[in-house]
Amino acid sequence: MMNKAFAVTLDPATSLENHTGSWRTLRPENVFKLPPCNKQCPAGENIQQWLYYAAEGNYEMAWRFLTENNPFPACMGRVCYHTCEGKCNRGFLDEAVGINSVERFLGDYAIEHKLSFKRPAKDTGKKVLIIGAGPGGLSAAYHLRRFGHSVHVLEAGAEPGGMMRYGIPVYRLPRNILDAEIARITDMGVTIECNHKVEDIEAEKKKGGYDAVIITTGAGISSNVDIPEGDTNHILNALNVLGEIETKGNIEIARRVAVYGGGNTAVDVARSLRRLGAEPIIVYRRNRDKMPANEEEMDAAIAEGIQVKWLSTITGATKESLKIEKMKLDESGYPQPTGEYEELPADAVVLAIGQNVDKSILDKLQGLKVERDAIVIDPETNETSVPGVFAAGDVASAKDRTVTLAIGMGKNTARSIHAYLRGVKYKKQPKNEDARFEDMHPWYYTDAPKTVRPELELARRTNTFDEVQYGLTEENAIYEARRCLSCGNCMECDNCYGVCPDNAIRKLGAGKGYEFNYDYCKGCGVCAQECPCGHIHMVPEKI
Amino acid sequence: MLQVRLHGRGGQGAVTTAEMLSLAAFLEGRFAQAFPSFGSERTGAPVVAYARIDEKNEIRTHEPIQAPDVVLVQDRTLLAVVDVFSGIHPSGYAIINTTEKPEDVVPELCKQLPPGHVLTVPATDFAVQAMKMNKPGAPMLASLAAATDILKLESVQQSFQTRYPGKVGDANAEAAALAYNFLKEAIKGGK
Amino acid sequence: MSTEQIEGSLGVAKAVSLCKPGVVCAYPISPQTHIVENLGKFVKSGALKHCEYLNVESEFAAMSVAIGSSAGGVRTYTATASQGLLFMAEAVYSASGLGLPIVMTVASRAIGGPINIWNDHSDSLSQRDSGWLQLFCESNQDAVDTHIMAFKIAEKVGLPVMVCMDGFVLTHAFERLNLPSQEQVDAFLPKYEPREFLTPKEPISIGSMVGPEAFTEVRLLQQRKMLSSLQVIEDVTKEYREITGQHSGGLLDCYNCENADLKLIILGSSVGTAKDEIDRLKAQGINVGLISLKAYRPFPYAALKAAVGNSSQVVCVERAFSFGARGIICPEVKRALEGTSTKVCTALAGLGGRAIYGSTINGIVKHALDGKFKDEFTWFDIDTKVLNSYTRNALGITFPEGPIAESELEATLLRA
Amino acid sequence: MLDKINFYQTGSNTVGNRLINPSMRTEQASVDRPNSLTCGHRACQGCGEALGARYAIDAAMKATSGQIMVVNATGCLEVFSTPYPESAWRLPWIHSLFGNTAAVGSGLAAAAKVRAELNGDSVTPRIIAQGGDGGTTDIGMGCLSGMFDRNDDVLYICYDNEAYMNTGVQRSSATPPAARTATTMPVGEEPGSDWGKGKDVPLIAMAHGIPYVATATIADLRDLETKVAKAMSFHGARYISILVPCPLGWGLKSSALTVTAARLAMETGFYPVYEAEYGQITSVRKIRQKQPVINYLQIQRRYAHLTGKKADPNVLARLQAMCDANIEHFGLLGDEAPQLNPAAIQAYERSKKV
Repeated sequence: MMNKAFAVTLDPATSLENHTGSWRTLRPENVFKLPPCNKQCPAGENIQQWLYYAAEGNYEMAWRFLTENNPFPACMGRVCYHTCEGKCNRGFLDEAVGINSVERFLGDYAIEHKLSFKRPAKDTGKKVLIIGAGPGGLSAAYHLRRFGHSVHVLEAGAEPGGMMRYGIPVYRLPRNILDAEIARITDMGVTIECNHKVEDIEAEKKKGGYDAVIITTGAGISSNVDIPEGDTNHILNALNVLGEIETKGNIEIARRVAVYGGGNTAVDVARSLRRLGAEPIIVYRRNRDKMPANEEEMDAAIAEGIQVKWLSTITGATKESLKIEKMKLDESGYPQPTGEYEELPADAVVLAIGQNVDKSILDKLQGLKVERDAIVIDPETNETSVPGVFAAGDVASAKDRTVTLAIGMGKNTARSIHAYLRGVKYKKQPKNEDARFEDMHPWYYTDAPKTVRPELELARRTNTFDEVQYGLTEENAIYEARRCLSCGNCMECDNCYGVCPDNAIRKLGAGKGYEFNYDYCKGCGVCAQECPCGHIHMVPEKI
Repeated sequence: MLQVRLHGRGGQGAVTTAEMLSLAAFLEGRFAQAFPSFGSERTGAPVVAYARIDEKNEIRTHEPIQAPDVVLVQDRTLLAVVDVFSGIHPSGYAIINTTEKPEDVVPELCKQLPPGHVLTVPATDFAVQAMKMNKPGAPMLASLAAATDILKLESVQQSFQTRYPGKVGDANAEAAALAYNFLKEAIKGGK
Repeated sequence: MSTEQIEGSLGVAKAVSLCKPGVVCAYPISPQTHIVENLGKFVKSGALKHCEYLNVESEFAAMSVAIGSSAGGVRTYTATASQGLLFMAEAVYSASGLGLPIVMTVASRAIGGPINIWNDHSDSLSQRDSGWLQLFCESNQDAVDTHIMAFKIAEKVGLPVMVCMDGFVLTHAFERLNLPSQEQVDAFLPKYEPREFLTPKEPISIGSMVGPEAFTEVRLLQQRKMLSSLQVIEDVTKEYREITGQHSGGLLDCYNCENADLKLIILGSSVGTAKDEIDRLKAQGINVGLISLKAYRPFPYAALKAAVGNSSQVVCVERAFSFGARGIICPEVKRALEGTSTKVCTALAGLGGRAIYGSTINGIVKHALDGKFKDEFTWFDIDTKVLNSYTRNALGITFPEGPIAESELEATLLRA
Repeated sequence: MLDKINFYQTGSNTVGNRLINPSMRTEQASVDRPNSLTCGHRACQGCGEALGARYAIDAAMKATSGQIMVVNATGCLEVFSTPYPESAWRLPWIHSLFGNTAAVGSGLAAAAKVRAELNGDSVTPRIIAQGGDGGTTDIGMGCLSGMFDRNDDVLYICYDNEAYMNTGVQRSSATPPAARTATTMPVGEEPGSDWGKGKDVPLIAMAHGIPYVATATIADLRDLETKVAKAMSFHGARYISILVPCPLGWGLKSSALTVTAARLAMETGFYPVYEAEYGQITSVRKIRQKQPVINYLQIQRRYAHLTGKKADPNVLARLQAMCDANIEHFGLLGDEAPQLNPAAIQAYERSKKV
C-alpha cells in the first residue's frame, strides 16, 4: 500500500459515499404505454410484444405471446385487414411496420414446427356451451379452455370455421391453414360438434348441464334489396355464392355478373368469380373514397381486371341487362338519385350489400334483447340480458363485423365467463396511456422501408384459387419485426443506461431491463429525453 | 596565487582560452579557476575572462580579477576602447596579440612594467596558419608559457587536445608550438 | 571519486547523472543552460540510461512535466533561473503541494524588469513560500555534492528541493571538482521508491480539491514535513560526508567563528570570496566570523542561533531585498536571535551581477566595526556616480559617496 | 440468419442494441463497463462533460485493458470529481493546474516508459490528459502545442463546452460567435460573443502533423468510442475534441437536453465531426438528418437574443452561413468522399470582412 498524503490524495471511487439522489426534484420512472397497434387491434393482440421476440428470432416465444390473445395467427396473417398498420407510429417516420406479414410468418412457423397450445394444468369442472364454431366461438373456446373449463361447441355447418370457411375465398385463406389452427384448439380438449343446429338455447343448456352459454352464431344471412326484375335475370346472394364455391369448388353462373355492394364481401365475390372465368363488375352507389372495402383488396381486384361502376344503383333487371340510376353524393357524402339512367349488360346480379343475423333461434330465448340486427350485450362483460348467456362476434355486433373483432370479442367473453363462473363481475383491464409518436425519439431509428410481400403474378391470380399473397421469408420477417419502434415499451437499446451522466441506471442483463439507482440519480431527465421509445417519464418528487 | 585576465572579442574564444589556461594548470597538478565576465555579449563585443592558478590551495574566491598578474590581450583593437591593463601588478606581464613591437603598441606600459614583461606575438597569424581560423587562444597561452614558465607548452597543447580531441586540438597544439617557438626566439633575441 | 577541471554546470550535470534520474526536462534560460545541455548530451549518447530527456516549450511546462514524471514514480530533475522560475511559479507550488520530490537547480539570477541576466538572489528568494526546500551552494564543489544530497533529502522528506547556485559565477566557472564515483552515489542514494505514485496497479487520485474543512490541516502537515527536513538535511549531510570525504551541504557552515564578535551571514558564491578576505583581515588582526547559510528553507533558526553565539553584531550580506520592506535574510536571523542582544543588519550588495569583491567584504566589515550600520538596512555597494548622474537633474538631489542607509534614502524624500 | 439481417431496429444509433452481436455493442452498453468516472460525483444535472468523460475514458480503458492513467486540468470535471474526501475516479488520476495538463501528461508518459523499462514490464500504461476548452484552447495551449511538438505519447481530450463553465460561463476561444457568456453579454450592436474571433484547435492540432486528431460529440457514442479506440492504437501525440453541452452554461431549456443539443450541433453542421491522421482528414461523420441552425439555437438561452421577437434575422442568417460553410468545407452531406478544404469556422466571418 502506498503512503498516501492526507486529503490531497484520495482512494478510488470514494464518491460512492456521496448519495447525489438527494438533489433530485424529478424522478425517472418507467412507463408502459399502449402502442397504437395494440390499441387498434380488435383482437387485443400485444403486437409490440410479440414483434420484440420475433425481432430476436425467437419465433416460438413470439408466437406464444401472440396466441395469448389470438389463437389464429396463420389465419389472421392472411385475412385480417390489419388496421393496426394504419395506426403504426412508424408511418410517421417512413412506412408502417408490416405487422400482418410477420403475424402470418409466425402462424406458418408454428404450423410448420407443429407448435401446440398447452392443455390446462387442471380442470375447473365448469362447463361452457358455445353455439357456433366461427372465429368468435372458437376464440372463446380457446380462452375458456386455457382457464381450465370444459368447452363444447355446437356448429350448424358441416365443418367448423364459420365465415373463415364459408365467407372468405380460398385464395385468401387456404383451408389447410384454417384446419391446422382449429385442430390446435381441439387438441386442447375443446369438443366441436358439427351439423348440430341449435333450436332451443335454454334446452341445450339445461340438457348439457352447462354453467354458461355463448352465442356466436354470426350473421349468416345476406341482406336483400328489392330489385324489380324480369323473371329471367339471376339474382343471387353473396354468402350463398361464396359458400357454394367453398363446398363445391365451383358455381354455375353467367359470364357477365354484376356484384352489387362496396364491402369486402362484394370484392371477395367479384375476385372469386373472376377466377371461375366470369367477368364481374362491381356496382356501387358511392365512390372509391367512400368504399368500405379494404383498400389493398380493392387494388388487387382492379389489378385483376375487375370493373367497377361507381355512383350507381340497380333500379331494375331484365334478362340481359340492368337498369342503373346514376347517383351523386350530397354534402354529407350520402348518395342521392339523379334521375339519370343507363343500361348495364349483365346476366346475373350478386347482392353483397350486407349480412343479417338469423333471429329465429334468438327469438326463442326468453328475455334475450335483440336490437338492430344484434344481440344486446353488456359492453364490459359481453353478457346478454339473459344471465349466464353471453354473446360474441357478428351476432353481437351490428356495426363492425370482422373476423378479428369476433376473435377479440370471443376472448373478452371468455375472460368475462371465467369471472362469472367464480362469481365475480368481470371488469376489463384499464388501458395504459397511449404511446404517442411525439413522445418518442425517432432520430435513433434507422431508415428502413417496409418489405413488400411478394405477390403472385397477376395472370396466375385471375384464374386460380392459389393463395395470392405469399408469406415473408424468415429474413424478411426479422427485418420487418425489427422495424418496430417498440412504442412506449422498452426494447433494451441501453440508451438510458448509457446516457446517464451519473451511472445511476443499472442494467440487469439481457431480457431483464434496467433499474434506476435512486441513490445517485439526480433527476436530470437525459434518460427520458433519449429513450427512443418514450418509456421513461419524469415524475415530480415529493419534497 | 597567480591571476590572469584575458581580453578579447566575442567569437575569438577568450573564455575558452581562460578555461584552457586553468585546465593546463590542473593538468600540471595545480589548483586553477577560470570564469568569464558573464554576459550576453555577441560576436565582436569586448569580452573579459579570468583565470587563477594556485600551487597548493583550493581557490575559494569568485570575485572578478581587479589586480591581474598577467593580462592577455587577444585583440589589439581593444587597446583603444578598454582599459585592459587596469590594476595590473607592477611586476606583472602583458602579452598582446599583434605583429608589431611592444614599444610601438604600448609604449607607456613598457615603461611601467619591468623590461621584457610586455610582449607581443602574432597569435592570429599562427592561428590562421595552423587552423585557418582567428582563434588565437592557444598561441596566446603558449606565449604565456614561453614568457613566464608558469605553464609548460605541453600542458597548453594537452588542454586544447583534451577539449577538442582530433584535428582541431592538434591544430591548436601546432599553433601553440609556433607561438611558443616564436616567443622563445624573440626573448632570446631580445636578451 | 574522480577529480576534474570542468565548468560548474558540467559538474552539476555529472552529479545529477550519477543520481540516475528517470526524467530530465529542459527549457533554456541563462545561466542554467549548460547544465541541461550537458544532461541532454548524456542521455542522447547513452551515458545516462533509462532517462527521458524532454525539450519543453517553457519553464511552466518544464515544471509541469516534472510534476507528471515525479507523480509517475520516477526521479525527476530540471533546472531554471530568474524569469523562468517565475514563469513556472504556479507549477512550483503545485509540485510541493503534491509532495513530489523533484530536484531543481536554480542558477540564481536577477529578475526583470529591467531585464538583467546576471546573478543575484531575487529569483530563488521570491519562491520563499513555495513549500520547496531551498539549499544554497557556496562553490561548485558544494553544488555537485548538494545536488546528490538533494535527491536523497527530497525523497526522504517527500518535498521538492531547489538547489540554488549563483548563475554565471558558479555555473560558468571552470574549477577543480571532486566527483564521487557511481558506486559511492549508488551506496548513498538507493533506487528511487516513491511513497505514492500513479500506477494502474493501485489507482489513486492525486491532487484533490481541498476546501476549508481540511486545507489548514493539509498545510500543517506540509509544515511538519518541512520541519522534519532540518534533521534530514543534517543526517544526509553527515552520511554523504562520511562516504565522500567532502565538506559540503549542511544547514549552515561556520568559518572563523570562534571568538569573532562580528559575524557575516552570506549565501552562495560570495562565501569563498569572503573567506579569503577574512583571512586577510585576520592577518591584520581583525577577527571576523562567517556563517555560510546553506539552508534557507527550512530556515535553521536553532542552528543559526548557536552559530551566532554571543557575537554582538551580525551583518547579513544580502543579494535581494523586499520592496517596501527591508532585507529578506535579516528578519529571519532576527527571529533566530530573538531574546539576545546581538545587533543584526543587512548590507545589500551584489544585485544584478554587481560583483562582490573581497574589497566589498572588507568594506562591510570596516563599516560594521566602525559602527556605521545605523539602520537595519543599507544599500552597501552603491555607485554614487551613476546614481547621482540621474538624480541630480531629475530629482534635484544628490547622494554622498558610500553606502546609503535606509534612513538616508527616506531623508531624500523630505529634501525633494 | 440473425446476423445476416443487418438492420437492427435502431441500428448503431443507440448506446446498445440487444439485436446486434455483443462485440459490436458499445462499451457503454456493457454491464461490465469500467465506469471510470463513477457515481457520486458532483456534476450538475445532465452534465455533458461527466458523460463525455466516462464515455471516453471507459473506451480507452477497454482499448488498453485498463492501462490508463489520467491527468486532469483544473475545471468543472476536476472539481466535481475529486472534492476532498471523495474521488469519483476508479483509475490513476492526477490534477495539477489549469494550464499544464498536457505537460504533466508528457511527464507522466515519460515516467511510465522509464518505469516499464526499469521494471521490465511488458505493458506500459498509457496516458490521457484532459480538460475543458478553456484549459485546452486558452491557458493550456502552450503546453498542448509543446506536447504535440514533441509527439509525446499522450492522448489529449478536450471536453469542449465552449466557455469557462467552472468560473461562471465566461468566454473562451472556443465560444462561438453571438453566444452569450458572462463576458460577452447580449448587449450592444453585435450582442453576444464577437464575430470572427476564436480558434479551431483540432485544425491547429492537425497542423502539428500528429498521428491522430478527431472531433466527436456525446450524441454519437459509437463514433466517439471508435475514435478513442483508434487514438489508443497510435503512439505519439493525439487530440480528440468532444463537444459536451453544458446545461447551465448554455442555458438549455432542460437539463435533459444535453445529448440532444450535441446531436443538433452535429446535424446542423455547427460542429463538424471528423478525424485526421498525420494532418490529413481521413473521414467525416455525415449529417444524418440535416437541421436548420435555428433548431439548435432555440433550445439554448445563450442564443435567446437570436430567436426572440427582437431577434435580428441577419444574425441568424450569418450563423446559418457558417454552418453551411462547415458543411461545404468538411463535406458533411452526401455519401461521397468529400473534397476537403477544411478551414476554421471563424475564417468564414473573417474572410467576409476583408
